[in-house]
Amino acid sequence: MIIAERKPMPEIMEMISGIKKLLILGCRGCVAVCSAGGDKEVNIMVEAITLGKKLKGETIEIDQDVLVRQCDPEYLEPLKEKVKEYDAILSMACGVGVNFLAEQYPDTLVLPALNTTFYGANLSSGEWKEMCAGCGACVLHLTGGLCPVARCAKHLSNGPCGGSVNGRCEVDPNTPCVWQLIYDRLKRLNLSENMRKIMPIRDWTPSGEGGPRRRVREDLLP
Amino acid sequence: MSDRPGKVIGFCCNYTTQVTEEPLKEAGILPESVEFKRLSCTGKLEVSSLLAAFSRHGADAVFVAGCPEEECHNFSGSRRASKRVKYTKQILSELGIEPERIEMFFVPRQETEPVVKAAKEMLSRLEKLGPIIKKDSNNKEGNDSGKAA
Amino acid sequence: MAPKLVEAGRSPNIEILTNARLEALEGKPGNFVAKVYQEPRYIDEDKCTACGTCTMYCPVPVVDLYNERLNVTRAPHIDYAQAIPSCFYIDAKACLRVNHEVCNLCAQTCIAGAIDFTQKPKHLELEIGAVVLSPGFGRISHEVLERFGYGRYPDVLTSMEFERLTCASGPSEGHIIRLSDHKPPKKIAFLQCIGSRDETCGNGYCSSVCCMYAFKEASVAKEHEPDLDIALFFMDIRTQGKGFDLSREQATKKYGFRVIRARVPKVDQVEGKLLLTWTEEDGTPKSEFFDMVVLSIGLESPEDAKEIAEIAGIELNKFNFCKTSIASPLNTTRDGIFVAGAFQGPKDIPESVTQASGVAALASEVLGDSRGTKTITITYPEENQELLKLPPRIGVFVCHCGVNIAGVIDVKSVAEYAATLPDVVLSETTLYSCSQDALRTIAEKIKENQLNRVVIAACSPRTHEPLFKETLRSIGVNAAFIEMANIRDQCAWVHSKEPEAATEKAKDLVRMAVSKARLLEPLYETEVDVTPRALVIGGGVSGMSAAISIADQGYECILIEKTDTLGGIANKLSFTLTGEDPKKIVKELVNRVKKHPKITLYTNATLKNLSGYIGNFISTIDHAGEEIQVEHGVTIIATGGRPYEPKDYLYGQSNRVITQLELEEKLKKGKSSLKNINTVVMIQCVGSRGDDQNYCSKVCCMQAVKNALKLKELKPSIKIYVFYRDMRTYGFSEAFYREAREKGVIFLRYEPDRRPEVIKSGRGIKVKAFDRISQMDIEIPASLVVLSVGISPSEDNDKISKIVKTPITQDGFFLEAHAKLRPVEVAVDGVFICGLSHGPKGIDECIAQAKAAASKAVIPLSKGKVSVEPIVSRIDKDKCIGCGICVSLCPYNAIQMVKVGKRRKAETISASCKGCGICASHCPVLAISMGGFTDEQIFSQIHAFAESYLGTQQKDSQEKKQEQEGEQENKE
Amino acid sequence: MAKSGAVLVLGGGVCGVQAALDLSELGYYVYLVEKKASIGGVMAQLDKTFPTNDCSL
Repeated sequence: MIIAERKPMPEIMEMISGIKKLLILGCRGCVAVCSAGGDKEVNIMVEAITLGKKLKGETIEIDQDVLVRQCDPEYLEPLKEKVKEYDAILSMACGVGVNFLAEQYPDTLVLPALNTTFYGANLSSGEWKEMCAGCGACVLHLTGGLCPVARCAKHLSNGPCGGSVNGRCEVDPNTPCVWQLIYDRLKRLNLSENMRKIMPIRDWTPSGEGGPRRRVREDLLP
Repeated sequence: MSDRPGKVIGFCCNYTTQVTEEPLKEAGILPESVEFKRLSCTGKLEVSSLLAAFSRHGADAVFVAGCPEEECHNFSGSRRASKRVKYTKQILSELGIEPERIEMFFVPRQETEPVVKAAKEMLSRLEKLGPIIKKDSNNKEGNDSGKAA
Repeated sequence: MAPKLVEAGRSPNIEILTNARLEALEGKPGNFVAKVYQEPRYIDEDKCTACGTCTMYCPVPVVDLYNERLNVTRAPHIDYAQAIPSCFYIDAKACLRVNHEVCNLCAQTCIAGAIDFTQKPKHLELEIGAVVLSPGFGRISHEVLERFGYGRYPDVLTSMEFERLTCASGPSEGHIIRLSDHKPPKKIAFLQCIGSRDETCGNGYCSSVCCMYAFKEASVAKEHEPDLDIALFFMDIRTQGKGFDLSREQATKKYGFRVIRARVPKVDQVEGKLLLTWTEEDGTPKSEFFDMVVLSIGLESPEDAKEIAEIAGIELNKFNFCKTSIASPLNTTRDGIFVAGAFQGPKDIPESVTQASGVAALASEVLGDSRGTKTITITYPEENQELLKLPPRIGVFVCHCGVNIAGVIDVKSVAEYAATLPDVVLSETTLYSCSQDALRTIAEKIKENQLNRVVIAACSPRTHEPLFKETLRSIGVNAAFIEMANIRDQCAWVHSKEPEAATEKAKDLVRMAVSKARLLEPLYETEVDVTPRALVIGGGVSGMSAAISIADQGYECILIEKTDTLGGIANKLSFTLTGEDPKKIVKELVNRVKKHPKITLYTNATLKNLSGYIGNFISTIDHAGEEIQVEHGVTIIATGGRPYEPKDYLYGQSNRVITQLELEEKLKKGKSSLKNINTVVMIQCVGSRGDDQNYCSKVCCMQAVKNALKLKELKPSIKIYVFYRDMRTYGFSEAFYREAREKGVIFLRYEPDRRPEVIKSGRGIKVKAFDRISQMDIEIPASLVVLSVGISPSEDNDKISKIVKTPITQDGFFLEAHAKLRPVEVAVDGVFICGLSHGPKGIDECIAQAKAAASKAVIPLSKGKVSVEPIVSRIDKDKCIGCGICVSLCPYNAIQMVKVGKRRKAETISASCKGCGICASHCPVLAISMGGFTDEQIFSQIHAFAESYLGTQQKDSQEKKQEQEGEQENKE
Repeated sequence: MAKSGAVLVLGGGVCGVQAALDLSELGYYVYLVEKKASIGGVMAQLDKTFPTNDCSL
């Protein structure tokens, strides 16, 4: 799931200064689950902006809506005409949503309300953790399912760096060293041998280093 | 306008107090500018409702009165409410509003006196803070700075 | 009640053991041995004069429990001035001498030498034949009261505390004040059901008395402070007793009470002001400040209920009250041990008094033969003939009645004034002239001063004169030598705002009494033999129960029933709420009646005529067309009642509309009777509470709950709606009301101005009503509409009232002699009432009342003689011209014509005469005079009254002249 | 064994007092056992009585 978080209010207020009519658009996808851009957060944003504007003695007309997903054309289609009425859309989706809106509504200013951060898992209500970097070359079969790319500060492929102390990461001691975790897990699974396998030098092309990625499946195309 | 300390909205849980404010106002215990809103549980409170009290309902200060943390009728309702109050404080700060304008009070159940005390505490905070929208001149300033930015 | 207490205190056959408790009870009915432990009073009852000096000198303050801890007294004290025994006692827990052997101040100051620290606890072993348990009730625990702010907020009071506050002799001398600031409150709220109808404190029953006393306390408060704003908070208003609804409505109207239908969950205080918040019927919240909150506390089982049960070997019910049954409401689970009053279940004073008389009958049934074996007969000294020869020597005693009189009237100046009146040789004030010590003092003063006329300026002769007469008799003075001036009820109470004028009026009243006293003549009681047989009219449950009791107590009883079957209205019942079988109850009674050798039963029999008087009645009975004459000493009216016949709600027009009794009949057949019946709507108060009959029928709520539960038992899926005004499931029936709600019966309240309507709808019917909670009109298609019809008085009551010459109320039920204290007696001596003839009530209450009537009826039978009050009419046969006017006017059949020589002359039947004086006022030749109220006595009072206007100079000559005239008239 | 002509009444409130009076009138000797120092019970503490507002004592 994509994890995102609300931008600080001053940044948002800054973005929308001068905007008279605003559509705040939420998304019921990942950002709803990570409580950054669902219905509830849209409501909060509406009130926060109204209050912020009131404080400045300005007025703003705000409409709000929440789409099932902002990353699918079928959900954006119905709004196509309506969005023209607005000076701007404040998207509360992840960056994908913002991009996609911008592409779909060429004449409308689209602003991001969130900072999109990572692919993560819900640890509990209100706590998320990065688990995948979307590198395009999965090695999880070798590492007991724990990703050294996403979860090692240095993206190391062949064991921990010299800074791993007592199973903690050198970069952030609050984070466990993923290589320690991988070691413990392989041992438990009687796969310690895996540690001995030397991983080849990583090809970073699929990770986006080769430019924006695109995937097509012929069998599915219309 | 400038004389009034400002409006206080209190969100009270059903179990905290079912009091209606008319007799309190009639008895001169609370000024007209205090308003109670009753909820089935403060756990029901949304951050957006707390913000709306300021943005739409003209509150200059807001308080939430819920059951003592360990005695909440719905176990964790008032604890949730206090977290939401904290988050609201953060948003207020981000918007440049004094976070003291909103507060959570844990009060013994079914007692009105502590709720009245909470309202009075907010009123006394307003004595210092003044209304949330400063006088006209300030408004203009705000406007100008907005434009300038 | 004071006269009863004094009577008990004076009775040689009642041994009052105070500070005592029962420790063991062994043996069997007829021969129990009770071990009683009695703690010492440390003050000798025979010596104490109740002067109060000991209290003044004692250094140890103790809270005054009699005044609900609202003030303090000292270790030696008396609970209240009129307390019986009228002897102080020492609170052993507080006394320094008792606990630490120091002090002794009180003993040194007691002039009478009554204080005796050598007293030791006593272990008594009493041989008794039966036991009556009447330990009363306990108090709702502090913990429950605390929920309502009691103990935390000073202006939250219990109803008992409020009672003491309103009492003139209470801690605030009758001023209603807030305990917080000692200022009078302006707004008072009464909260009902505190500790009652509350499962959370284990009291899932209704206390049955709080609704009444709340209205009473509110009324008293308004009398004290007319500007008070009073709100009363009720769930249901349960004033179901006889005449109670009417009184409540009148009080509500007169005093403008705000009656609010809500249960206030708690009392709150904000900045020293009491705040109540409640939810209105339509769900809206409301808050209001009050200056004072009175908690109407319920009745709980006695604190020592379990201990009593263990010692007495009896069982308790689930609420720790005594376990009884509908058929035997006064029997415990152990033979020979009976129960009465609140321990049997929460109840009010009239019902407690009724049950008290009832248990006396039960004990008497068991002990019959041994009657009179242990009692002592009082003998009065010979009357002092010397006193009669002396000219009038009048003693005047002016009573303070605590502050009741002295708070308004300057009693000292009244006494001083009385001393100046002719023939007055002694004039004094007394604090409470009705207290035992005061009576003793008065007796001594009479002897010392050779008084032969006594004037008591105090309260009403109606309640207190017998006491003073008794005092005179006990020292050999004719009981007629007393005159009372009612300076309390007729003066201090009604002129409380004008003390000076009231004092003057009191002087007038005393002068009038003195002037009459000078003319008092001795009167002599006569005794009449009693025919040892009773007549019971009505063969229902009440009549049969009364007859059996009288017969079991050893006296003959004639039972007449107008129909051919015994059982009356109870024959129509198929179930009871508690699961007992009413048919079985009736059957057992019928069997006992039929088998009892001392009962003569006449069915198809009605009373045609009744003559005679207590001890000597002669009745004419129409027995299946044949007239029989019977002689009997007492009469019990048990004419029963009948179901009200509904005129409305499509009754009679649709076979889907029936009454509760008809439903019961139907349900007897079991589940099959409910085929196609899926929705039942019950409507309460059909013909009751101002509909057609202006009273509450008391049983219909229970009946509805009973039948609803039966319906649910037979067919759980059935939907039941009950439209009610107040659910009056008082006492333990409350638990069944709760059960009905838990089982899904829906209770909807209606106001009389928006009654539910039954309308035809196609082939069926539906009920249209306004739902007060949703504030919407609703329609319920009903398979069956069941009308809870009230109880109507028997159609015979009117006729019997005329034959027996005892009044019925405007509702058509027989009027008791005193609603509280004489609930089974009527205006005519020797006639008693019970059951539905007295008013609507349940079977158990009917049985208890029947026993009470039997008890009262057996008293004259067992004594064999009745003594007749001498205040009766006397006919001067020389003057009588035999016109017969008096005979036709006498309301009590107390005058008969006799032949004297050749002439017809009127003659009073003293035993029947009530001393009303109607005959005397109509006699064309002034041949009739009233004992104690002769014309000359009355005229002298009138003239004495006029004196205050004529001036004192003229009075003597006027009076003398008048007296002479009077005498002349008499001579003529 | 002959039955005793005495009755024990436990509790001296209005109910117990009335029972005692009636029993004594019926010809039985009564022991009225009261745990407090005086009889009268709660009724003696009342000021007035419903519905007539008569003096309770």
